[in-house]
Amino acid sequence: MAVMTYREALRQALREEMQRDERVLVLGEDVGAYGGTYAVTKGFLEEFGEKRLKDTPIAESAIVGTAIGAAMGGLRPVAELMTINFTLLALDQLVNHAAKLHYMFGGQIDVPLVIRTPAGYGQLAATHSQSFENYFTYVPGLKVVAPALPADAKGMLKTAIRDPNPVIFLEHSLLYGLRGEVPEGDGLVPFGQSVVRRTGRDLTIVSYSHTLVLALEAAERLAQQTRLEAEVIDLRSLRPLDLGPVVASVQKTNRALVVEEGWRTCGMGAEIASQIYEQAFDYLDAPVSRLAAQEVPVPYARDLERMVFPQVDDIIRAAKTLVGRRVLSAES
Amino acid sequence: MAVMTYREALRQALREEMQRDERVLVLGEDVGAYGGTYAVTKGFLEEFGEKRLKDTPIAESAIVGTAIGAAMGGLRPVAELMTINFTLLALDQLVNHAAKLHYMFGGQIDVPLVIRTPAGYGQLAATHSQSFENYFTYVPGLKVVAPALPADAKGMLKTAIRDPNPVIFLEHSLLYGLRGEVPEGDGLVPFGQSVVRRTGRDLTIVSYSHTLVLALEAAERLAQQTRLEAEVIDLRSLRPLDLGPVVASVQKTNRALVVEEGWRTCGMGAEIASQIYEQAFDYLDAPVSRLAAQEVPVPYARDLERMVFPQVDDIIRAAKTLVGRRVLSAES
Amino acid sequence: MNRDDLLSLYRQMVLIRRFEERAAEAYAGAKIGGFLHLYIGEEAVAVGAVSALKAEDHLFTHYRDHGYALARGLEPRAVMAELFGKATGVSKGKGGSMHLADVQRHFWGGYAIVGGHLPLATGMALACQYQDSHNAVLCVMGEGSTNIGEFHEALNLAALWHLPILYLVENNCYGMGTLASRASAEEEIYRKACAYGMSGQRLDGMDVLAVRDAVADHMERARRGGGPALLEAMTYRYRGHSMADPELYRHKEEVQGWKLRDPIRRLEMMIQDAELAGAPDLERIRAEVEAVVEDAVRFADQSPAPAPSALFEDVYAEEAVRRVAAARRGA
Amino acid sequence: MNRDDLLSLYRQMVLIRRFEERAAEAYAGAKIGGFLHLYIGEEAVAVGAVSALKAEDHLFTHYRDHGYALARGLEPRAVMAELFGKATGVSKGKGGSMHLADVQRHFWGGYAIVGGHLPLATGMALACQYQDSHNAVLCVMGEGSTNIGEFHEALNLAALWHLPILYLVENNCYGMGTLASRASAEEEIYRKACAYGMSGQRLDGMDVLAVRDAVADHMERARRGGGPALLEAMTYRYRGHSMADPELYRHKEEVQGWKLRDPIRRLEMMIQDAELAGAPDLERIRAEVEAVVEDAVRFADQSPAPAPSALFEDVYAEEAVRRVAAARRGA
Ligand SMILES: Cc1ncc(C[n+]2csc(CCOP(=O)(O)OP(=O)(O)O)c2C)c(N)n1
Ligand SMILES: Cc1ncc(C[n+]2csc(CCOP(=O)(O)OP(=O)(O)O)c2C)c(N)n1
Ligand SMILES: [Mg+2]
Ligand SMILES: [Mg+2]
Repeated sequence: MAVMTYREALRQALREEMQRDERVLVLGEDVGAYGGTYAVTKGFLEEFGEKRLKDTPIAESAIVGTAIGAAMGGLRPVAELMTINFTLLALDQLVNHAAKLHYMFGGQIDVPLVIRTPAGYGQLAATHSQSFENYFTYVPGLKVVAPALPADAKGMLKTAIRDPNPVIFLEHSLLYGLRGEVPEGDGLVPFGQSVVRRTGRDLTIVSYSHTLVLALEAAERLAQQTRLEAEVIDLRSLRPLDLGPVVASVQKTNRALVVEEGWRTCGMGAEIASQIYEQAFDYLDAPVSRLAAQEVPVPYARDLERMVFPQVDDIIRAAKTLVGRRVLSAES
Repeated sequence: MAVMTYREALRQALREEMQRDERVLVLGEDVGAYGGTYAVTKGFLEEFGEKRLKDTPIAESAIVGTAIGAAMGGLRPVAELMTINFTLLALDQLVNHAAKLHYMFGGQIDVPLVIRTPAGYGQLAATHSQSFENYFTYVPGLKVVAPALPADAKGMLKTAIRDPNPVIFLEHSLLYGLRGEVPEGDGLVPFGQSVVRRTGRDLTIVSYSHTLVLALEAAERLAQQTRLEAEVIDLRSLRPLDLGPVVASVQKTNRALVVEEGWRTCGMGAEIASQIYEQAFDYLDAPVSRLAAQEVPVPYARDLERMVFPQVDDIIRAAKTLVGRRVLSAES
Repeated sequence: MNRDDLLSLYRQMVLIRRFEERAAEAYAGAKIGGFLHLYIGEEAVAVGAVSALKAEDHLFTHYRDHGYALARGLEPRAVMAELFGKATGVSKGKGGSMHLADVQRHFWGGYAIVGGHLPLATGMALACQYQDSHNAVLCVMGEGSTNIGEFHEALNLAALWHLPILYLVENNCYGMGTLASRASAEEEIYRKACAYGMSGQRLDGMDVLAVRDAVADHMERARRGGGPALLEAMTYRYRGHSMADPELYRHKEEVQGWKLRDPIRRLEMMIQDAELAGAPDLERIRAEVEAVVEDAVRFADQSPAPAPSALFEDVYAEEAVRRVAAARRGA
Repeated sequence: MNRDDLLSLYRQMVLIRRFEERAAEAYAGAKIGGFLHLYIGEEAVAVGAVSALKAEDHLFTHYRDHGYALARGLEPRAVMAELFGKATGVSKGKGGSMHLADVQRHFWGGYAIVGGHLPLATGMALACQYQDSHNAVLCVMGEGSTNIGEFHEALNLAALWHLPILYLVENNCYGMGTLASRASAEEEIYRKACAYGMSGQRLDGMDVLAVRDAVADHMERARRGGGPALLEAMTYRYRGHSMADPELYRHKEEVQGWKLRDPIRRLEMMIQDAELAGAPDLERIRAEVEAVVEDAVRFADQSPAPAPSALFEDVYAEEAVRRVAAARRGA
C-alpha cells in the first residue's frame, strides 16, 4: 500500500487506464495545456499527446454530447466538466441522451462514458458552490459514484472507465489534497457496495464524498467528548445505491443521521432517509435526522458561507440531538 | 361558478392578466401563429399582437434567459417551454440565474417571471415523458406549483404572474381537457397551502397535478370496493411546500401513501415522505408508501408504457397493501 | 447514373411515400400512438443523401426519420413494427416512430430533442478520425434546429478539429408552425457555415440527383480529411408537423405550389423523358412497393407486443452485451 | 475629446490598475477569498466602452468585472468591500468579486457562468424595446464565451428582433489556459456576426479612444433602432486567469510583448505629446487614485461582516421590495 493524495490516486487510475486501453481519451476544458483546473491531468498532454488529451472550447453540452458520440463509436471517453455547477448546461445530453440511448434503441447502442466533475465550495458564491448528485441519481440509465477516500478514487475511477454505461464520477475540490492508503495494482472497487468506515453502537451516520470525511472526524470527536460511538457508513456509490450496511447498522443503533452537502429539500438525504424508513422502520427510535446545506443560494462572505454547509461541529451537534437523553446520561 | 376545462381556466387567467397589466408578455415556441402546442394561447396573437405574443426560435436557454432579462428590466414575462422535458436545456438559466440573482446581488434585482410547462405522457417515448419538478423544488429562490384542478389552474397562474419571484408553473398534457368549477373574478390561490380534496379516516393519499386526479378516482373506487375511506390531499404547491394538512391527516389515519408520476429514486415522494416521518413519526403505523414511475426510461410501446406510470388500479392496490389486514377484515 | 440506379432511387422515394401514407392511416386507426412526423414531400432529400453514403459511413437524423430508415435499407416490416410498438420493431418497440435505428447499418437513429444529436454525430466523427477509419458521418436536421445552441457548439468543434462530418439541413420552411425566417436571423441557413470557416451550400431538395451529387462530393471530401461542411436542402412537408397539427399557420395554396415540384413526379418525368423506362415499368415498381408496404403493415399488425419482462431489460448495458455489440459493429 | 475627458479616462484606467494591484495583495493576505480575476492590462476596454454609455443605458459583464464596476462609477469603497465580503459591499457581501452590481447605475452585474448573461442582457434589450425607452444595452464577454451555445441563441434572437444591444467581446487571447484559436474555429471573433446578418468589427483594445469611439457609434445606432452588433476588442491580461493560475500555457516573452503596448502608458504618452497635461498633472492624478484605493482598502477592512441574520435575507423578493425597486429604477 502506498500513501498518496486523492488527486494522485485519480491521476494514477487515469494514466493506467490510458496506458492499458488505447480507446480511452480525455476531453474537457483546460485538461491539456493548463493541466486540468485541479491539476488532475497535469503532464498528461506531454505523455499522451493531443490525440488522447483534447482541450475543448467552453461548450459543456458539446463536450458531453461529443463524448457520448465517441463512446457510441467505440471509444472510451473520460470527459471532465470543470465543476459540477456547469453540468446543468450538459444535463440534456446526460439525461436525455447518455441515459436513454441503450434502452430507447432496444439495446443496440452502448455509451461507455465517464464524466468526471468536482463539487465543492470555498467562497465561490451562489453559482459555483452547488451539489447536483440528486439530479443524476434520479435518472435510470446513469450510474453515479462519489468516492471519499483515495483508494476508492482510484478503484472506482478504473471501474467507471471499464463500465459499459455512462458513469457520473463525482470528485470534490476539498478532497483533492486528502491523503490515504491506496493498494497497488488495479484495486478495482465495484459499484453499489456501501462500506462501514467506523463501527459504533449508538447511532449510524451515513454520508459520501467530502461530508463522509467530516463525519469520520465528527465521530472521533464525539467519542472523545461524550463516549458516544457513531457507526459511519460511506455510500460511495449513489446509483446503484446499497442500503444493506445502513439497515444492518440501524438495526443495532436504532438511530440514523444522514449528512450531505446539497440542499435538504429533494436532496440525496431525502432518498436515503426514505429507504432507511422503508427497510428498518421497526428499528428506528427516532426520525432519521437529515443534516444538509441551509436553504439559501450560497453567499460569498466567509462567515455566512460557513453557516451554510454542514461542518464537523454541526455533525456532532446533530448526533447529540438525535441520541437525545442518552447523551446526557453518558456525559453525567 | 362557471364550469370549464383546465385549458380554458389557464387561458382566462393569462388573458385577464395580460389585459390588467401591460407589462405581461408571453414568449415561447409556437405560442403565436400556431396557437400554442396545447392550444393554450390560441387566438392570443390576434388579440394582443406580436409585441406581447412573441414566437421564439427553438432555443430554450435563450427563451428563459431572455425572459429573465426582460423581468429584470421591468416586464412580467410568461415564458412557455413546450414540455418539461426541454427545461433541461434551460436549467442553467433557471437554477444559476433566475433563482440566484435576487440573493447574489444583495436584493437589488428582482425576477418576476413565470415559466409555464406541461409534463405528461402518451406513447411519446423516453425523452418526452418525464417529470422534473424535483429538480426545481430542490432550488432555493425558485417557486414551484403544480395545480391539478381548473380553479387552481386559474387562481395559481394569476398568483404566479403577480409574484415578484421566478415561478415554475407545471401543467400536464393529460389535464388540459379536465372540467371543473372555476370561480368568477381573480380567484387568486396563494402558494404554500395544501388542501384536503376528500376526507377519510383510513389512510392519507398525498399527490399533486395529474396523479392527484387519479388518486381521487382511486379513493372513490376504493370506498366502493372495500369501504376504506382515503383522505386525499392536493399539495398544489411544491415550493413552498405545506405539509400541515398532511400531518394533521396522518395523525388521524396513521398511514400515508404518496403518489407521483416521476421516478421514485430522489423524486418528490422521497421529500414528502421524509417530511411526513419527521413531523408525524409517532403517528405512523407503517412506513409511508411511495408509488412512483418504474425505474426505466419510458418505452414507446403502449402496454409497456402503461406499466410505467401509476394508474388508478395501482393506487388502489397500494392503498390496500398499506392498510393491510384491516382491508381484509372490512371486506370479510 | 445508370438506369438501375435511377429506378432504385425512384423505388425508394415511392416506398417512403406509400409507407408514410399507410402509417397515417394506421395512426388514424390507433395502431400507432404518440407523435408521428411524416416525410411526405421531402423524399428526395433522404433518398438522394443516403444513396451517396457508403455502408461504413454513419448516419444520424432527427425524429422525422422514417425516410432515412427506409433509404438506409432497414426492413419496412421492422420499421412499421416499430411504429406499431411491437417486439419485432427495429428498436424492439421501445423507441417508436421518432427513434428508429439500426446499428448494423450504421444508422444511429432518429433523435427527438431538437439539436441533441448534433454533438453525438460530431462525437462519432471524432471516433472515425481517432480510429483512422476513413469513414464519415452524415448528420441531418431540420432548419428549425439551427437556432439552438448545440448547432453552434457542434459545428465549431467539428471545424476546429477538422472532423469528417457533413451537416445536412432539411429546410422544409417551417419548424412546427414557425416560418424559418421568423426563427433565424439568417434566412439562408447554409450561410451560417461562415461562422466556422466552413463551406456551405444550398441545394434543391426536391431534386434527388442534386442532393445525391452534393452529398457525395462533401462526404468524399470529409473522408479524405477535408473537414466538415454544411448543406441546406430546400424542401417542403406536405402534411402537418405531426398528426396533431391544425396547420393554422399556412395557406393551402402554398402547399399546392410546392406539390407542383413534387420530387417523385420530377424523377418520373426525367426517367421517361430520357426513355430509360416507360409508364408500365414505373407502374410495376409502384405495385411492388404497394405489396411491400402492405406486407409491412400486416407484419406489424400481427407481430406480438413486447413481453412485460422487456420493461426492465436494457436499462443498463452489460459487459457481455457490450462485447457482442462491439464485435457486431466491427469496432 | 477635451482635456478633462482624456484625463478622466486616464484617471479611471489608473484607478482600475491600482485597485487590482491592491486587490491582489489583499488576496495574498487572505482578506479576499474564492476566485479573483484581475483586469490588469485590459483597462482600456472597460474605460473606453463605459465612457460611451449614457446613464440610462444598461451594462452587463462577466466575472472579470472590477473594471466595469469602477468605470461605471461605483464607489471603490463599496467595490473593495464586496471583494472583502463585507456588509458594506455593493452586493452586501453576498456576491463577491465575480458578482458586483449596482442597479441604480444600470450596472446589472458580473456573471460567473460563461455565456449565461448573454440571454439576460438580450432580455433587457427586449424590455428597452418593449418600453420604447430608447436606451440600449452593452453586453461584455470574453472571447472564450463565444463558443458556447448561448452566444448563438442570444445573437440570433437579438438580430431577429432587432434589439438595441451591443455585444462586446474582450479578446484577451486566452480562456483560462486555452488559446483563442484552439477553441474557436473562426479566429477573428467579430466575424461570427456573419451568421446573424449582424455587423461586426475588430478594435484595438489597448487604445481607449478606439474602443470609446466604436462603442459610442454602435450604441447610438442601437438606440436609434439600428439593431445589434458585435465588437471585438483585442487585449491581453497581464496576470493569470485567476489567482490560482500557474500560467503553464504561455511564455513570459509573450506577456512582455503585450506590456509594451500598455494602454495606460499609451494614453499617457498621447496626453503628453498633445501637451494637454504634463508629468506633474499625471503624477497628481496617480497620487489621488492612490489615496482613493488606500481608503477603499481601509474601508473594506474596517467594515463589518454581514450579520448572521443576513444569511436568510433576500432568498425571495417581497412584493413591497419589488415596488421600491421598480420605483428606484424608474420602470
Ligand atoms: C429542444 C426541443 N425543443 C422543442 C421541441 C419540440 N419540437 C419538436 S419538432 C419541433 C420543430 C422542429 O423543426 P425543424 O427542426 O425545422 O424540423 P422539421 O420538423 O421541420 O422537420 C419542435 C419545436 C423539441 N423536440 N426539442
Ligand atoms: C459554463 C462555464 N464553463 C466553465 C466555466 C469555468 N471558467 C471560468 S472563466 C473561464 C474562461 C473564460 O474565458 P473568456 O471567456 O475568454 O474570459 P476571460 O477569463 O479570458 O476574461 C472558464 C472556462 C464557467 N465559469 N462557466
Ligand atoms: Mg423544418
Ligand atoms: Mg479570454
